[in-house]
Amino acid sequence: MEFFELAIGSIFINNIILAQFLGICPFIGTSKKMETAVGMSMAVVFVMVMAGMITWSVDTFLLKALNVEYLRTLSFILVIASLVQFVEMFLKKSIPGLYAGLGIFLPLITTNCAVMGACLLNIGNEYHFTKALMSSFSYAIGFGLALILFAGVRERVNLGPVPKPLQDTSIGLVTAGIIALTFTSFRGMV
Amino acid sequence: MAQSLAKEFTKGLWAEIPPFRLVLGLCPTLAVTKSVENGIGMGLATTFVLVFSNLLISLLRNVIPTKVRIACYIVIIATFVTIVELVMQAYTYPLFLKLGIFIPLIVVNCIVLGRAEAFASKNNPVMALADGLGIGIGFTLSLASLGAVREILGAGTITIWGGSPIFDMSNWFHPFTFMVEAPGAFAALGLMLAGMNLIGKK
Amino acid sequence: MNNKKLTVSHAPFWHDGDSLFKKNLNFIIALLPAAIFGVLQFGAPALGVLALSVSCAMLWELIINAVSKRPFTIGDLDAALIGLLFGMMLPAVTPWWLVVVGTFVAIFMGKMIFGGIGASPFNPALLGMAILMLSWNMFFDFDTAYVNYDFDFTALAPLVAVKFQGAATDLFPLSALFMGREVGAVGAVFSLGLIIGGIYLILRGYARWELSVSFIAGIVITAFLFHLVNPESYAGPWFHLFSGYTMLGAFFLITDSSSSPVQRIPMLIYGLLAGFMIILMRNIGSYADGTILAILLVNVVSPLLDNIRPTALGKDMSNA
Amino acid sequence: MREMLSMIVVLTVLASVSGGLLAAVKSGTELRIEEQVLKFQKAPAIESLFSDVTNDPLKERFNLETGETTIQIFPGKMPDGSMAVAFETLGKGGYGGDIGLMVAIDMDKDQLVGARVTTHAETPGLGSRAKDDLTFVSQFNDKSLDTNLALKADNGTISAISGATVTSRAITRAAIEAQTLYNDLKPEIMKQIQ
Amino acid sequence: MIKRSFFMLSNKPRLTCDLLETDPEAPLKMDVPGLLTLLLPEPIDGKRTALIKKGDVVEKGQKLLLYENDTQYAVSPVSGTIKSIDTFTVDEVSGLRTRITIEKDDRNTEHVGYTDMPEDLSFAAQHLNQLPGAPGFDGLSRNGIQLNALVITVADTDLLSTTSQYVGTAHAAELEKGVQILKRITNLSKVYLLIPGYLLERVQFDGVTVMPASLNYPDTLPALVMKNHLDKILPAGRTPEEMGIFFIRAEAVVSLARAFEANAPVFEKCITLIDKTGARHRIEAVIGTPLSSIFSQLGIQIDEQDRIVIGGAMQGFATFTDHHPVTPDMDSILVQDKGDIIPLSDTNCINCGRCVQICPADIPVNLLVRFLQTAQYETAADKYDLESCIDCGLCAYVCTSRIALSQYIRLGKHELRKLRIDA
Ligand SMILES: Cc1cc2nc3c(=O)[nH]c(=O)nc-3n(C[C@H](O)[C@@H](O)[C@H](O)COP(=O)(O)O)c2cc1C
Ligand SMILES: Cc1cc2nc3c(=O)[nH]c(=O)nc-3n(C[C@H](O)[C@H](O)[C@H](O)COP(=O)(O)O)c2cc1C
Ligand SMILES: Cc1cc2nc3c(=O)[nH]c(=O)nc-3n(C[C@H](O)[C@H](O)[C@H](O)COP(=O)(O)O)c2cc1C
Ligand SMILES: Cc1cc2nc3c(=O)[nH]c(=O)nc-3n(C[C@H](O)[C@H](O)[C@H](O)CO)c2cc1C
Ligand code: SF4
Ligand code: SF4
Ligand code: SF4
Ligand code: SF4
Ligand code: FES
Repeated sequence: MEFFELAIGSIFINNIILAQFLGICPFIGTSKKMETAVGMSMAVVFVMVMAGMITWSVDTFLLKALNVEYLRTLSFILVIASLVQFVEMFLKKSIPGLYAGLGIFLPLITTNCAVMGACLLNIGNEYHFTKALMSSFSYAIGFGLALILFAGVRERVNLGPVPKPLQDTSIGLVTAGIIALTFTSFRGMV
Repeated sequence: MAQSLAKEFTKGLWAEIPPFRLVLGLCPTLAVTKSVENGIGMGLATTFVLVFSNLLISLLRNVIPTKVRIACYIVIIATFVTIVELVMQAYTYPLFLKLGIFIPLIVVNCIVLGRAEAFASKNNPVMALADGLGIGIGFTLSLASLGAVREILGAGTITIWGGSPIFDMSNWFHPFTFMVEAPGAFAALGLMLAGMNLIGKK
Repeated sequence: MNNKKLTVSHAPFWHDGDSLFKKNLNFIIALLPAAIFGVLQFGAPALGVLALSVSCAMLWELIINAVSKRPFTIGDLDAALIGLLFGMMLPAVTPWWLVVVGTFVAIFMGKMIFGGIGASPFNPALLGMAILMLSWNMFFDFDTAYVNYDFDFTALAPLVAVKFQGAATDLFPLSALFMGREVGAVGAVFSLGLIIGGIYLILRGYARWELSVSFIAGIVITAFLFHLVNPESYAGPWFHLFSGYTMLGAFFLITDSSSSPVQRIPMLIYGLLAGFMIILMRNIGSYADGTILAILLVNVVSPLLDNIRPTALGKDMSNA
Repeated sequence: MREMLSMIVVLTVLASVSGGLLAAVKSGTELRIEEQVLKFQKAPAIESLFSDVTNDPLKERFNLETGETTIQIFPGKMPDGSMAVAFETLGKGGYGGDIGLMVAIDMDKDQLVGARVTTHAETPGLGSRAKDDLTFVSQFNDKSLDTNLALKADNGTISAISGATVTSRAITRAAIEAQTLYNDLKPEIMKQIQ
Repeated sequence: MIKRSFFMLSNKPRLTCDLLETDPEAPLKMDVPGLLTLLLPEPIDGKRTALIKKGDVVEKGQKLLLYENDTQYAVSPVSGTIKSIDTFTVDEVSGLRTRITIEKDDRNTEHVGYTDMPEDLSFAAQHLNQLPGAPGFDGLSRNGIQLNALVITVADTDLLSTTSQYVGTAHAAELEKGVQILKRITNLSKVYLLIPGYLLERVQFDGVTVMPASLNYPDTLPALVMKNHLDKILPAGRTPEEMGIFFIRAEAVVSLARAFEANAPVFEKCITLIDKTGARHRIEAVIGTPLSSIFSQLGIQIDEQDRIVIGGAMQGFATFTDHHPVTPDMDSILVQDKGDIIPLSDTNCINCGRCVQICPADIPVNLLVRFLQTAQYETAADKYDLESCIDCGLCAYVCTSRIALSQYIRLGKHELRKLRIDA
């Protein structure tokens, strides 16, 4: 039940994009086409879960143990960057099919506030390992959900006669805002 | 030289001003601009990191091997971010609380790494400094103006660093709270972007 | 050989004569019973809110058309309908500036910036309401709104009362709710009138029955399940159906065409989802009524749902 | 090989310089940061609760271990000579997350001195009234420890802030937690204060 | 024009084809005018010298060919002199035609060469392709097509026309003869007769399988006939001929029988004409007769901004000139007063869903139109079923926003073909 509430909370109520403002750049950048949005979502789920587990371990067994928590930012970003590099290399060699799908999104993820942010939130909330894992996964699902819903609406909006100055990013942001508004529906539910 | 220096500096203030022209660094832009004060604070923190990391990366550009350049940039940037984090915690604690997680996240701010890769690694330190300063100040101005719009409409007042408001219309105006909430952040940025497009590109 | 200028256009050369004007006019006509009832019950201020809302909405559209140098579109009555719906969702004592600002938000943010009628994936009136409720929550508190009124029925907003005092619903007999004997928004209280108007629209083919029926089904099923689990705290399905914005939602908000899917199965899913979300918000969420946000939420899902559709004739066939 | 070597050298040097620099900055700011946390998060609430104490609760603070967490206790000497302690609890499930509540308890009378909101992320003008406007928290003043501190809606004694039931409920949760915590810790505290 | 009914729960307007009277009158014969016009579906090539030129004297029945080895030709319906040859545009997607104007003379000389017409397909394709009813024998004899069934349509494909119903029943005996000839020249034994049920008793002969046609529009369109009667789904973007099914109008079959009987081509085209008041005229005019001549003989006044629709209200086209000639495939003419024309608009789709509910091909027209309006033709075809459209026009007929949907669709198919040719 606790995990269920955590999942609902992280996916809907504290949605990482729409409520926490993390990962907005890829949210705006990869939502013009549904296929891109789906690809990015899958890549984020993959990386966010891996990063969540590794950074939690680094924090608990290294930083806290050595009492050097101020190195958290530095070590987390290095872990995430190397993880992404490693995943990229691994996929390229072993699963070229998946690499073709995710490959272009992987470098984007290094500089994605959502991945780093989710890791920091896990630590900030003092989750234990399973909870951190669960929370990373839920945040990633929330990211994917928001991105895919947004891509659907955005494709539709971009087909309409949007006035010139508002076209593309501008109307995209306003649309995202309205989607964020609709997500306030879930407030208070857990 | 002087001319191109000025150009590198001023491009960040209009032609390539983030996040309007360079649609990057959106997370802090949206998250912390509930007020002018937060906007300026975030902008300055980012500028600090931008300037010093640009400078250092430019200085070391011939030493850093290309294969591990991203890792090196990240180490440099993260170092400055942590310094900012600690210093703000020690000296501007209330602001640090308001900016929260977005201070450590400067490390993944697409603008910072973007400048490192696209500019600092290819130009001399003076140029890199001008570029970092220009982009940083542009970013600060953007955040401050977005913060101003949101604070005026969303709170009816503008208050900077304690004290009494420097602008106040709350006696007749019920705040349009939408503007300081998450949805309003997106909408305000989107509409401001449209306004900039209307004024004209470049 | 004198050559006359003939009209040259493309097939088909017939049209069944329907138009946006007629569609919107029929929506407005169907809203009238509930609107008139609201005016009778809440008096002149209610009429003032409705009139201001309709005229402001049309004026805003006119101004925006003029400023953006696009053709004038108020002739299709869409702005009038948005204004009327918007006004009907407000309490009768809403301050005038709130109506002015709200209609601007609805028309500008909900319609014009997307490119006008049909281009917006959201229902403009609902968007205006949601933004207003988020900002000026205190003006939408029906308990305090009508303190200066003298009613011969319980002057408590039913949903708020049930939410915070439990489902001791004998204060609100169903018959009273059904006949609009409750405090609430100008045009949303008179369930009977809304149902009549809604059935008129469905019979005339201007509202799609799949949307209304599945929406109501979603509410009834979800509310029934909650009620079954805990009848003390959760009111029964009929109470939910006839209180708050539910009936306005079922026939006039969920049926807005631009923001809803058009294929049958997607329409059914869409309505069910909206009904489910409303009861979830009312029973375990932060809001007393969830109609407005729930419908906006399913607006977001609508483009995805529309991809569920039958295979077109001869699609993807090889040379068989 | 040369390239490899240079890569390793550069990275190592960079990382150690960075580590050293950060360690230096850290140790330079450490004390100040601790002071700031006290000053901005706890001090206003404590000063407001212990406005007329005769000692300096901030200086005399001590830590107590309870299970896996550590709580900071701020002891205060009341003008009438009785001892009081203040400590912070977290109320789960506010509108914008958990809400910190500083609760002061008079140890002789076993009753609350009062409570103040420390940290929150509630809506400005709505939930934030719990901190800015003392009407709500002043309901806790002088309540005896066996009072039911839940909201009236939850069969307790506290009236919710209108329009902010969620915030109010989270705060009452924090107050109730403070009651139980105090009951568990009272002997320990007594020992420490001696 | 059929208005939206007041109550419309199902959203399906019941558009039924017009019925033939129980005792139909014979058509009114139009006089042959002094000047006739023929349209050749191939533009003149300015760089080549044409085989025919202004001033040439032609005989009745003479085949007029632009260039050596062309498959497209016209047949002069009278003896006379060619007055002009120029280019003629039908509409933006149908492409260019060559217009040949012939001044009739009184020689009444017939072209020789039709005596003992051989009963074979290539002869029919080379000489009889312009018979009334536009048989399209060239399609039958095209290489690479394996035909396996013939469908003779006594039902009309558009709403107002009763031409096929009339010719098919009034000349049932000649229809039977024509069918025998067709069977012989095509070597096909599978022959279907598509005929509305109420006309069945008027046409009775052996050797064909009767398919009772529905009177609901658009059930008589080939793709739907194949689906409903032959259990064959026409793949998107294909023609029935490519799938081995050959559709031919009853009038073409009757004309074929007559041509073999007379050992000469025939030129009298039967037409259903609806005037501005909605009154129906059945007329018979020689191919090439300008419509203006028909209107003046019937006393129909054409004013500025009126609309002349050729080929049916749902699928036809509006001509820009009232001198447009009678062509072999012209089953109906509709004249609309300018006051009765509902202008289409260019607003946005409001997702009302009526097009989707009515589309017989199950196309998501509401989505399709967005891609067409933004000129994304390939996406429209790949994902939103552009090529499944059977051009019935119903979506545009019901569109609440009055979007010119059919126009977008036709243009889309046209552009798509160009894109594919370029690729
Ligand atoms: C914009 C907005 C902000 C809100 N902020 C808070 C809040 O900070 N605290 C809270 O308890 N409820 C908050 N709510 C919830 C509503 O005020 C309301 O549902 C409340 O929970 C119950 O209202 P009541 O206390 O007047 O009965 C907020 C609602 C909205 C629309
Ligand atoms: C165009 C216009 C827009 C206004 N918008 C607002 C508004 O958004 N919020 C507001 O509180 N007052 C607004 N006002 C101010 C009101 O006219 C009036 O001053 C207000 O109702 C007084 O507030 P109070 O009576 O609630 O204190 C607006 C006035 C005008 C003319
Ligand atoms: C006050 C008013 C009421 C109308 N009521 C209806 C109506 O109930 N049903 C309808 O189809 N049209 C109604 N109309 C529309 C017009 O009578 C007319 O149909 C419209 O202008 C377009 O007609 P058209 O079919 O000639 O284009 C109404 C118009 C007005 C001004
Ligand atoms: C975005 C938003 C949407 C809301 N939607 C509704 C709604 O649909 N119905 C309603 O009665 N109140 C709504 N409220 C108001 C809220 O539920 C409030 O608790 C009640 O008005 C309390 O009386 C909404 C508030 C916000 C901020
Ligand atoms: S044109 Fe021929 S087929 Fe038509 S009615 Fe006259 S005679 Fe019969
Ligand atoms: S014309 Fe319209 S209704 Fe007819 S098949 Fe094509 S898309 Fe469907
Ligand atoms: S009928 Fe017209 S307005 Fe309605 S869905 Fe179809 S295209 Fe859109
Ligand atoms: S593509 Fe369309 S318009 Fe062009 S010829 Fe084919 S059916 Fe006619
Ligand atoms: S600032 Fe770019 S993803 Fe957050």
